[in-house]
Amino acid sequence: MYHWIPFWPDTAAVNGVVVNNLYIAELALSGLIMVTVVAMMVTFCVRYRDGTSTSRANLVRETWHFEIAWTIATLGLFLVLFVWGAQIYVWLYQPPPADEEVYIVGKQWMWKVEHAGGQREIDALHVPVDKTIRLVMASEDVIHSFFVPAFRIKHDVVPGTLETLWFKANKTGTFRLECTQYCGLQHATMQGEIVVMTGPDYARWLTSQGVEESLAQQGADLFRAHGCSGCHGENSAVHAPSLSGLYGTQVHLQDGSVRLADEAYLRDCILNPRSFTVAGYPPIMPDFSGQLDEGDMLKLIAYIKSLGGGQESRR
Amino acid sequence: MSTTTFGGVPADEPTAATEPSYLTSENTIASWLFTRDHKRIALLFFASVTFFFFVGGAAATLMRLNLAAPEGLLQPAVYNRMFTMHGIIMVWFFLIPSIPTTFGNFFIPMMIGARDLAFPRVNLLSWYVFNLSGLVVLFSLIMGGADTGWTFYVPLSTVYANGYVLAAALAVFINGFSSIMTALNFVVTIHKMRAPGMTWMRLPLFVWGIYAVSVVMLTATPVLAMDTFLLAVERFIGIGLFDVRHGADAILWQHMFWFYSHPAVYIMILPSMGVASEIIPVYARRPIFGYAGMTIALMSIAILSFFVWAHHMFVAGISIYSGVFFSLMTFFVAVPSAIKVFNWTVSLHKGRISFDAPMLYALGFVLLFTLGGVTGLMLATLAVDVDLHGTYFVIAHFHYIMVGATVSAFFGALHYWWPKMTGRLYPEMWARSAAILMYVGFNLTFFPQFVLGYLGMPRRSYTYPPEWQSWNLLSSAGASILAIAYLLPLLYLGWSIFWGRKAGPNPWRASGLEWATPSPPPKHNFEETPVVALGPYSYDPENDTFIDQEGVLHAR
Amino acid sequence: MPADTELMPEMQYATLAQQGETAQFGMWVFLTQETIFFGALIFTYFLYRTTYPHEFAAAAKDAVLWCGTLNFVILVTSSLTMVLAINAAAQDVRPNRMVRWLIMTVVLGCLFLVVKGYEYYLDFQDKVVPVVAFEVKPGEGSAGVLFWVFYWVATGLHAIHLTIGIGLVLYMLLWRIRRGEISPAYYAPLEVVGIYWSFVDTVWLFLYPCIYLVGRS
Amino acid sequence: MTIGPEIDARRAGAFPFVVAWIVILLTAGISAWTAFLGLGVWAPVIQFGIALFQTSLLFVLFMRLKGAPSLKWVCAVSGFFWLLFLYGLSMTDYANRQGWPPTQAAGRSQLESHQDDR
Repeated sequence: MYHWIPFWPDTAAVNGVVVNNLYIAELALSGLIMVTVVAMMVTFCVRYRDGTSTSRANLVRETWHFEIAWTIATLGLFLVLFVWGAQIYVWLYQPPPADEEVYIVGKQWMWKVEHAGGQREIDALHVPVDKTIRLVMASEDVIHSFFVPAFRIKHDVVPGTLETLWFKANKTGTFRLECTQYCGLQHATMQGEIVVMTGPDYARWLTSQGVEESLAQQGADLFRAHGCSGCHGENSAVHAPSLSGLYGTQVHLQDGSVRLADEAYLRDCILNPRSFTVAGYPPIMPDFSGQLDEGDMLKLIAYIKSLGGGQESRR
Repeated sequence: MSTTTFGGVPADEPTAATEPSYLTSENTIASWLFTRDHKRIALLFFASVTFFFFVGGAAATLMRLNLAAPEGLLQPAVYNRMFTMHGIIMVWFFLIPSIPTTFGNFFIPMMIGARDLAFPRVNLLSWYVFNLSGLVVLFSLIMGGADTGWTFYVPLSTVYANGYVLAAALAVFINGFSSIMTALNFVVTIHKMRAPGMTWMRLPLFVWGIYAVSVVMLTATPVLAMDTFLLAVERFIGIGLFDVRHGADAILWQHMFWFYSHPAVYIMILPSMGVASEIIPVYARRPIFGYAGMTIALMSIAILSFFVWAHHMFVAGISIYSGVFFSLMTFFVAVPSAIKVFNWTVSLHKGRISFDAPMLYALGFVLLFTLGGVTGLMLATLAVDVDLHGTYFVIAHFHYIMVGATVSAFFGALHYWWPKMTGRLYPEMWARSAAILMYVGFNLTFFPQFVLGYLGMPRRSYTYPPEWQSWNLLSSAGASILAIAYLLPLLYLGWSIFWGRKAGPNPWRASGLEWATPSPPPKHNFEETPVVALGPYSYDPENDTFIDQEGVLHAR
Repeated sequence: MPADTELMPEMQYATLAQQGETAQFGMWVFLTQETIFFGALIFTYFLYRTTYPHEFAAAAKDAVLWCGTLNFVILVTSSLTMVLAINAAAQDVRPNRMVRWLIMTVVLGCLFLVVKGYEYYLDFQDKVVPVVAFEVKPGEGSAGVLFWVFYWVATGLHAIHLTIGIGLVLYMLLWRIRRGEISPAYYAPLEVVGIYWSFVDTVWLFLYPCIYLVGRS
Repeated sequence: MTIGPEIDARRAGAFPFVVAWIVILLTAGISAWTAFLGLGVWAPVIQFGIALFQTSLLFVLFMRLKGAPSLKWVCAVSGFFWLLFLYGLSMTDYANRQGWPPTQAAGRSQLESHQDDR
């Protein structure tokens, strides 16, 4: 795969291709700046070293022309870089409609992966090539950072909230998965691999995992076991908002605010319902913080999402 | 004052007889420990920061040894504590205090024509507080150290880390008092104690650099103080204002931390910029190019440095719009830095350049700062930062700025002012060799880390996949060269104190007020307050003459 | 006055006037830093209060309003006595009036601490001390404790600052004034202490609405 | 030797200070009163407005900014000015961050051992 001394990392996702162009442009620009500075410095140092008879008359002193020109030139150049980088950044961090969603939980010192079909992995992630994969990530303890160098994507996973990230692999193979936020003793080993497979291979892999229930089905079990169905179920007598079709819609809350029902919202509601009482409903839902770990939470969210929803959630 | 005494004059000058030098005026230990003389306090600080430089350096040496092979040498826990203590000690106990507390302390009063800083007792207290915080951090280190990284990110530092995090955080908190006292002293001194005729636009750029850095210290440090205080409270009682279990925000710590720590990067670099601006005109025998532009650049860096902190947090889960804003501001702050590089380079044009050791360090400073700067541009670019954040690329980038540039400037300043501080010349050939060795060793150590970073090697890892060993080995090899280059000056400068040639008042034929005194200077600097007639850097390369700040023309 | 004629500036200053001006300027620079120090703390408060208004309201109504208000009055009054002491120093050759006002200032400062101590005692009884004695009151949810962490940190830091202030005034009374170093000719040290004292008062002006005026309606 | 004529001119007797003292106490009363009116978000706005007003009285009169050189004014204002950076720029994040406000971490069971406050 590599020359014995690696110089350039793999690029295996559409995200990476886009970032590469910018990166190469910046490398070239940096090189140019360095060469200019070094060339000027060396020329002056040689030409005007002590002892040469080169004329020193007519020293340039009043300098505003030079300085203003130089300032405007660098500023213009920097603004180009800024716009270029910002455009890609916004694109990188706003997931497009996904073909597939995968749930990731970071904990000291492993990445736990749950596929929508219920397949689980640790420190490994199998994905199909040429499909948009959306990751929903949570942390059980400290801040981790999900990083796939070959895809040029990275995002911190902060406890207390859900983060999303997306990629679209364009090359099959095995790539490194890392944690880049120092997370304690074994941070260095909180690494894994991303296996990008062809569609048929991936389908085979999914079925070979011996899973009985999909993630949403496991969520449905939890939904009953924790008594959620007693109020939010189809034929419940309690006046509670219906969850079918909820995901991705705009929800009007009691305090007058409107929130998009994305994963983070669902999570907030389950853990801290009183702060998110839906307009027109009594604030009677108990608070489930402390009863669910991050894995359960993701299953419940997967179940609620499986009940259908409005337009795709966008972050 | 004689106008024709240059390098290598005999020891007994007329002025030396009238008042003994600050080194010999009193000889008891108490006269050092309770001194209010800014020059002595500068030397006390010099001893302290040098000690911490080598403690932090020892930790770095262990780290590079460990990383020479993927199997490593240290236990993971030991490695983690080493990089944490390396970061804490180098940032707060060397880089931030280094140039201000030593050369700033020594030369600010002399450069502005004052007999001392405004508050000599506060100055001394600052040294004691610094050492107190140093003791606390050494306690933390000796007891096993903290293992959170110097950034203390919560909730790792508040809940999960074992180690002596509380002691380390308290050390940083206490250290802040020392920073603030020193900075306050400089701001007040520069405003109130300037000699007659020393207008703002006649101040040497080193004074401007120290002024800018003092403003930043005064306005940034309190936020860090509050941040570490809250961290200590949370660590101590188990609940606090960064506690995600109670709906608090883990990223708030990062906001407040970087509100200080990004300006802190400029705290480290602004004095070095001042040093480079001092050294280059002296050895190029030419006025600095664009003095006014340089002062504007210094001050605008100081102010803009407060608008960019969240560029450390582009991937941390902040609002993407916020990310875009901070990226834009980061490009803005790069502009004055670019101006400075340009001006330093052009300051060589039509000079009469000699390559004494301070000049070598200064030129090295400019080159390393430029490379650190352009890689900083890459990190400021949002999409590229998403990839490079948290990798060795970042490590390499900030070491180019903080070690490459700042430490070069520190050594440059040390050599440049050594004759003034000790009255002795250092051995030139040794010094030049050390400077070149440092430049080579530094690049060998840190350039490979750019490549490693882009390959995806995460920072703060005690191990890595075998295919990256060649680069890591190169880096470790460079580090050993660097270590020698840092130790060498200790030897030959130490030697020169006793056996070096006498320097005379102005061996470099420099124009600043500090060179108008004998070397070493008498206790009260100036027998009578100098009257300033001119700006600094009035060198004429054509005739090889210069006019000092009191307006006296010195012929070749 | 013989004491005045003996008064010389320290060696780094040209005149006493320069020394006095510099000392005051130094204190102002220090206060800039202090403003940011407390401002950063209040930022955390600002963030969490805007995020959790209901929880903060529920938690904060247990703060002892009368103690806070009484302390407000005490502290503002002490600032007044401080200023009057400085006026006396500027006008009177004899220090009697200045000393009286300064003693009043110290007494008021101590009174503040006593009231604060009593309030802390009430807080213990009310179980609003995080970790040590804490009870979640209805409506404050799990975020309410953030208010109380802020309360203890803020009032604690303020009390430390006030204690330092009392120490400074005592230093003036017991050392500088007794040695005759404060007089109409040179009273800058007392002004410096006065500036600091009023600043500590200023902090309370902001802590008062932060702590005591939340969740009252 | 005096510190300077401009400082002596500011010793205009106790009257202005006593007036300022009364004004501060009265406005504090108003501030406390607003807390009971149920003004919602306006209550803190008014209260902190009053606090700023009281601060300016203390700064200008008690701390003798009045007639002082501009350097001291710069110091007095710059602390607040710098805080604007902290508040303003941080709020660019909090105002539109997805996932703010956060919820209590679900993984509380793992944290229970660290949590001794209730």
